[in-house]
Amino acid sequence: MKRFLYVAGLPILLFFGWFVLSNGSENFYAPPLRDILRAFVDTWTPQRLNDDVLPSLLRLLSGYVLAAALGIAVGVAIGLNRRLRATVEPVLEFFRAIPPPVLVPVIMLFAGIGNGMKVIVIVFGCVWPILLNTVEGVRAVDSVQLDTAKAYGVRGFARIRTVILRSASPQIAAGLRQALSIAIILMVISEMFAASNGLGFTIVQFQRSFAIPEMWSGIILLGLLGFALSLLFRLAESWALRWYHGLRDAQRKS
Amino acid sequence: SEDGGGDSVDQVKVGVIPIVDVAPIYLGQQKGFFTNRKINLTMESGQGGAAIVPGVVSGQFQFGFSNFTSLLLAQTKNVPIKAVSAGVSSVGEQGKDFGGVVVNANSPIKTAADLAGKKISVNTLKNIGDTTVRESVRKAGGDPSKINFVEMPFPNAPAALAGGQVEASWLVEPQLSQAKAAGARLVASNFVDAAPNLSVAAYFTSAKLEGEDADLVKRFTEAMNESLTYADAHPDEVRAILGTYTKIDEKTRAAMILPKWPTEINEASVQTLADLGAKDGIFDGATPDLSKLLP
Amino acid sequence: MLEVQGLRKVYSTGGREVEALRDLTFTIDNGDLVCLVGPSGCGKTTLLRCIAGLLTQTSGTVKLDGHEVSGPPPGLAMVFQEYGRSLFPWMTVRDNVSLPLKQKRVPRQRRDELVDQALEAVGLAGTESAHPWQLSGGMQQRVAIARAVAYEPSTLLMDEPFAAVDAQTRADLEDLVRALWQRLKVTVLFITHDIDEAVYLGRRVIMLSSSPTVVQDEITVDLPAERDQLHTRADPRFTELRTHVYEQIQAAKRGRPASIG
Amino acid sequence: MLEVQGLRKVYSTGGREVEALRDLTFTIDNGDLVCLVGPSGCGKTTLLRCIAGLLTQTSGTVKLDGHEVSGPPPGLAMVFQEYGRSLFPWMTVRDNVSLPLKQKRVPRQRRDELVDQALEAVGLAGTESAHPWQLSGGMQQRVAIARAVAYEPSTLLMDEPFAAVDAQTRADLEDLVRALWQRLKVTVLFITHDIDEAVYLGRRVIMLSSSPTVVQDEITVDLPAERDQLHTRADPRFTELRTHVYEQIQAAKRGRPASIG
Amino acid sequence: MRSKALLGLSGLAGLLLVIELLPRLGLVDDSYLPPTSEIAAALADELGTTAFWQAVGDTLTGWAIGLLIAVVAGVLIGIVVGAVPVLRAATASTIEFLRPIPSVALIPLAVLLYGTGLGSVLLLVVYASFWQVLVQVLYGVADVDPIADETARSFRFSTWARIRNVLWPTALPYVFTGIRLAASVALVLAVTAELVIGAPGLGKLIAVAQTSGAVPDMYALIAVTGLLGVAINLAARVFERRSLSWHQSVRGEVPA
Ligand SMILES: Nc1ncnc2c1ncn2[C@@H]1O[C@H](COP(=O)(O)OP(=O)(O)OP(=O)(O)O)[C@@H](O)[C@H]1O
Ligand SMILES: Nc1ncnc2c1ncn2[C@@H]1O[C@H](COP(=O)(O)OP(=O)(O)OP(=O)(O)O)[C@@H](O)[C@H]1O
Ligand SMILES: [Mg+2]
Ligand SMILES: [Mg+2]
Repeated sequence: MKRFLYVAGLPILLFFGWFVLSNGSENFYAPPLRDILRAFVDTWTPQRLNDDVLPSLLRLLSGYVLAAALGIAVGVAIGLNRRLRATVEPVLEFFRAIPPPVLVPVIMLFAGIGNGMKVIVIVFGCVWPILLNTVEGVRAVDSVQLDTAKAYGVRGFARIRTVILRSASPQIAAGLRQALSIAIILMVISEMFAASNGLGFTIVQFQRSFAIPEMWSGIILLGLLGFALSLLFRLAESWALRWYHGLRDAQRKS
Repeated sequence: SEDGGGDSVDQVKVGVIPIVDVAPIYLGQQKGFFTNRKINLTMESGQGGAAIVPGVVSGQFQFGFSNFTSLLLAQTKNVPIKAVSAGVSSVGEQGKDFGGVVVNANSPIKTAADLAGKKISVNTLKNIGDTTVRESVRKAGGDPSKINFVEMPFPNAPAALAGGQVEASWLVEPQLSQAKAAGARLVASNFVDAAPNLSVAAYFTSAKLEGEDADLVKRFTEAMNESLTYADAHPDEVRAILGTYTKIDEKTRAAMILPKWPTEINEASVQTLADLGAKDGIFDGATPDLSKLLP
Repeated sequence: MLEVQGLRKVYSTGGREVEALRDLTFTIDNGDLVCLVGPSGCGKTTLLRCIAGLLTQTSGTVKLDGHEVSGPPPGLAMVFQEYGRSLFPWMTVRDNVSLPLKQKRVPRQRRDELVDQALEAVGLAGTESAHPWQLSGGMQQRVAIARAVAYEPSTLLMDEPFAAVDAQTRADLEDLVRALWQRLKVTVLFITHDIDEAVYLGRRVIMLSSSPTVVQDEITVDLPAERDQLHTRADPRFTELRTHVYEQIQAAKRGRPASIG
Repeated sequence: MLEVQGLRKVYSTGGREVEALRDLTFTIDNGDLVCLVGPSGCGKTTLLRCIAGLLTQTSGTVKLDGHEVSGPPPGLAMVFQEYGRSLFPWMTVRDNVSLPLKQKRVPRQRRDELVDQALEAVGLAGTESAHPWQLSGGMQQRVAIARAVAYEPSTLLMDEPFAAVDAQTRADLEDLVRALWQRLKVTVLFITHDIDEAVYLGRRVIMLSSSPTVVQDEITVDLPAERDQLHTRADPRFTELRTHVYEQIQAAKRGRPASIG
Repeated sequence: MRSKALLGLSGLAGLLLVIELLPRLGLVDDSYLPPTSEIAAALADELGTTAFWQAVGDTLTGWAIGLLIAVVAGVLIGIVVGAVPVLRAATASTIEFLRPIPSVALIPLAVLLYGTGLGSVLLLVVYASFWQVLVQVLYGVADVDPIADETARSFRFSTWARIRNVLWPTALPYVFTGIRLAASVALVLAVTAELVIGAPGLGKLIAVAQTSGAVPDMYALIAVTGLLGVAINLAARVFERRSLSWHQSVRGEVPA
C-alpha cells in the first residue's frame, strides 16, 4: 500500500492538477486533458498498437541492446588503455556533438532507409551515456582489487569479466538507465525520416495534421512506455547489482 | 496597429520556409513594398508547418506560409487560421513545373502509370505530395492505391534515389534541377496533373489577428500582392534574391524553373486539392470548408 | 630464490615526493619462511608490492629464480593489508576463494575440495554463500587468507594478515601457516608488527629501519622446527630473540642501529 | 552512564539471517575505560554501531545518560575498524582531522592547535598535506585515531584501533589513550583482540562469548591507575588477569563458560 | 600531456583521412558526402562571414545558458531527492515518466510559448539535458561509502556538512560524467532547435544549406558543431583533472 502510494501518488496528483487546470482551455495546442484522454482511448486501439507501437518497440530494443554491447565493449577498451583513450576520445566527442537529425542523412547513405537505418540512429544516440559511464567506471576500479586480480593471475578476459565489469557495474547501470530514455527519444527522431509506421512517426503525423489531442495522447503513451521499460530495467538492475545494493544498504537501513 | 492609420510602423513576423516559393516576400521586403505600408517585416524560418502554424496561432508570428493541403487539414481540425494572400502556384505546363516526380536515368519506369506499386519518396506523408502524385498515376491509368510512399526530406531524396533506396522521388526546386543535372528523368508533373494552374500554397494569419487588426491584414495582403506581381514579372531579380537567404549556388539558380506567383488564389484548384485529400482519406473523413479558410 | 638488490622506491604523486625505500638488499632461499618487521610507514607494503611485480621500483632489481620480476610471477599468492578492499564484494565467499583456482584451471571437484578445506582451516565453514560485506572485519581477513591458502602457491606474500583477528584465532592461523609451509615447501614472506609472532613463525626475521629505509638487522631464528604455541613461547631462547628484535625496532624508530645486545 | 539492556541484533540481508547479538546487558559509568574482547565475528563491531546510534537494534535498549540512543549522541567520537574507508580520500590528512572540529564550531586557531597536537601525538607530524591514500595502512589508522583524539569527545568508541601499527607505536598509542582518558575524563569503550592490551588499558574488561553472543564474563582490572609499559606488564597481578581473560576467551570460542580459575 | 594531445590529433586526422578517401575511392557519391578537402574549402569560406560567427555566438549562448540551468537544477534536485529516501521513492515514477518524452515532441509547445526566440531553444535544451545530470547525480549519491557516511554521522555532521563533505565528493565523478553528457546533449538540442524551429544559430545555417542543396557547406557546419563538442569536452577534462585529483580514476593515471 505504502509502496503503491509512493509509485502512484505524485503522478496521480500531477494528472489531477493538469486535468483541473486544463479543463476550460481554449488554446488549440493545449487542449483539456479530458479530450486528450478520450483521444487516447480512441487512438491507441489494439490494432494501432500492433501496427505502430510494436515495430517501434522492436527497433528500440534491438538498438538498445546493440548500443549496450557496443558501449560496454568499447568503453572497457578505452577505459583500460590510456593511449587508446587519448587517441579516440576527440573523434568520439566529435560525433557525440553532432545532432542525430543532421546525421541521419549520412547514415542513410550507408545504411539505406530500412529498419537498419533506424536501429543505427538509435544506437548512435544512446551509446554515449553507456560508453562514457563505462569508461569512467573502468577507470575507477579500486586499485587493491586490480592488484589482487593481478597477483592471482586473473588476467585477460577473466579479469575483465570477473573484476572490471563487476566493479564498474554500478556506473554502467547509470549509463544504461540514461540510454534507455534516450533510446526512446531517438526512436521518435529516427521515425521522422523515411518511415511509414511507428509510434514516433504517428506522433509526428498527428502533429502535422493538427490532431493535437491525439498528439498529446501519443506523448503520454511515450511516457508510459518509458515508465514501463524503466520498471523492467529496475528489476533487472536490482537483480544484477544485488551485491551492490546489499552492500550500500547493509549498514544504512538495518 | 492600435492607432490604425497613424504614423507607427507595425512590427510583423512572418514564419516562412526558406525555399524558392517565398522569394516574393523577400523581394517585396527589399523593394520596400512593406515599409511603404508601415510594415516592418522580420522573417522567421521554420522547417514546415509543424513549427509555423503553432507560432501563428499563438501570436508569436503574425503571418505564416504553408501549402494548401496543410491549411485544409488545419481547417478540418478547426485550427483558427485564415488565408490572406496567394503564396505560390504551379507553372501549369507538363514537364516545365517547379515540382515533379523523377526516376533514375536507367529506370524501367517510363510514365506516371508505371509508378503504381513503386516506392516513391515524398517530403511529408499524407500531404500535398502524395495526393497529387496519386492523381498523376490515376490520370495515367495506373492504380494509385498500390503506391508505396516513404517520407524523406527533399534534400535527402536525391541521394536515396541514386542509391536505389527509393524507385522514384517527388522533388521541387532546387533539388529537381540538381537531380536532373545528375541524370534523373522526369516522369510526372504532379501539380499539373492535379489541376490546371494549381494554387500550391498561401500566406495565412490567425483568426484572432484577422478580427482584431483587419487593417494590418489588409495592408499585408496588398503588399504581398504587389510583391507577387513584381516577382512574377522579374525572374532575374528573383534568382538574385535567392542568393541572399538560401545557399543555392549560382549555376542552379540560373537553371532552375521558377514557379508562378499570381495574386489570385485559384479556388477551383483548392477545391480539387480538398477532393483529392478526401479521396485519399487524409482528412479523417471530414470535409474541409473552403469558405472558412479562403479570404 | 628471491633476490632483492639495491631496491629503491620513490613515490611522487601530487607534488609530494616520498622515498619509501632507500636501498634494500637481501635474499630469500626457496622454501624459506622469512618474517619482516619494521616501524609503521617504513615501506614494508611497498617492498611486498615490488616483489609481487605490482609496483615498479625506482631503481634496483628484484629477481625470482634468476628472472627479473616485471609482473606478478606465476604461483604467487598475496594477502593484502587492505583485506577488505582486496575481496570482491560482488562475489560470495566461496567464489572469492575459488576464483584464483579457476584461473589456474584446477578441475571443479578439486577446487571445491580446496575451498572447503581452506575455509574450514580458517574457521569460516558455513559462510560460503555470504558476501564479504556481510562478514566482520576479522572474518573478511580470514577469507583473504583462505584464498591464498587454497591457491597452494609456491611463493606466499602476506602483509599483516592476522591484524584483525582475536588472539586465539591468531594462534591457530600461525600454526596453519607453518603447517602449510612445511607441507608444501612454499617460500613465505610474512609482514607483521607483532614481534612475538615474527619470532614464533619465522626461520629468519628481517628488520627494516624507519624511513629512509634500509635493512636494519637480520637474525636467524634458531628455535626447533617443531614449534607450538605453549612451549616455544616459553623457551628462553625465544625470549632472547624477541628482546633482540624489540631493541632493534626501537632503535630503528629512533633512526640508528642499536648496539647489538 | 551508558546502559545496554537486553540488546539483540539480527542481520537479515539477502536471505541470510545472522543473529549477531543475542542478549547483552551491561552498564558503563561516565568516565570509565572499558575494554571489550571476544572472538572474531562475535558482534563487537555490531555492538559499537548500536551504541553509536548508527545501527538500529532488533530489540533491547541502549541508553546514554538516561536517554535512549536513536542517532549518534553529541560529543561522541568513533574510530572505525575499517579505518581506510572511514577517511575521506578527497581531503588531506589535515582536513580529515579538522573537519569534525569545524562541525563543532571550534574556532580556527584552536582547531589548528588541536589538529597539530593530535597528529604530533600519533607520530604523523609532517604528513598534514598528504591524502590518505598516499599513506601506509598504519599511518591511515593513526589519522583516524588523531581525528578522534583531536575531537576531545566525551564518549570515545574505538574498534580495534591499533590493529595496523607496529608494537612500539602501539605502546605509545596505548599510553596516549590512557592520558587522554585521565585528562578529559572521557568515557572510553575500546575493542581489541589483544588480551594484554585489554588488561593494560582498561579499568574493566568485558568478555563476549562467541555467537550467539552474550556477556561471557567481566572483570575489574585492579591494577594501579598509574600504569606504564614496563612495570605494569611485569606485575604478577597483570599476568593473573590476562590469564583469566585468555581462559575465558578460549572457553568462549568453545562455546561454554570456563570454570573460573 | 603533450603526447596525449598528439594522440588525440592523430585520431582526428585519421577521421579526416577516412572522409577524404571514402568519396575519392568512389565508395560514396561525392555529391552526397564530399571529401574533406571540399568541406574544408567550404569551411574556410564560412569562417570569413560575419553571419557564421554570429550564428556560432547564438548557438553557444543558447547552449551555455541552457546547460547552466540544467546542471544547477539537476545537481540541486538530484542531491535533495537522492539524499531523502522518501522523496526519492515518491518521485521515481514521475521522473521515469517524464524522462523519455522527446524534446522534439515539445517543439510545438516551445514555439507556442516563445516563438523562435532564445526561450524556445532554452526550453528544449534544458528539458533534454536536465535529465542527464539528474540521473547521474542520483546514482552518484547512492554510491556513498556507508563507512564514510557513518563516520560523518558519528561526528554529528549537519545535513549540509554531510552533503558537502561526503555526498558531494562521492557523487562528483558521476556529476562530471553527467555534465559531459549534458554538455553535448545541450549542444545537440540547441542545434536541433535551430534546425527545426529556425531560431538563429548554426542549426538554422545548416537547415538553409540543406534545403539549398549546398552539401559541402552543410558538412562544414556540421563539422563546426562537432569541433565545438570536442572543445567543450577538452575543457571539461581539464576541469575534471583538477577537481578529481584524489579520485582513483585520475590518480590511477599516474604511472606507479
Ligand atoms: N600511493 C602512494 N603515494 C605516495 N606515497 C605513498 C604511497 N603508498 C605509500 N606511500 C608512502 O610510502 C611510505 C611507505 O609506505 P608503506 O605502505 O610501504 O609502509 P608500511 O611499512 O607498509 O607501513 P604499515 O606498517 O603502516 O602498513 C609511507 O611513508 C607512505 O606515506
Ligand atoms: N552487514 C551485515 N550483514 C549481515 N551480517 C553481518 C553484517 N555485518 C556483520 N554481520 C555478521 O554479524 C556477526 C558479527 O559481526 P561483527 O562485525 O559485529 O563482529 P566483530 O565482533 O566485530 O568481529 P571482528 O573482531 O572480526 O571484527 C558476524 O557473524 C557477521 O557475519
Ligand atoms: Mg603496510
Ligand atoms: Mg569488528
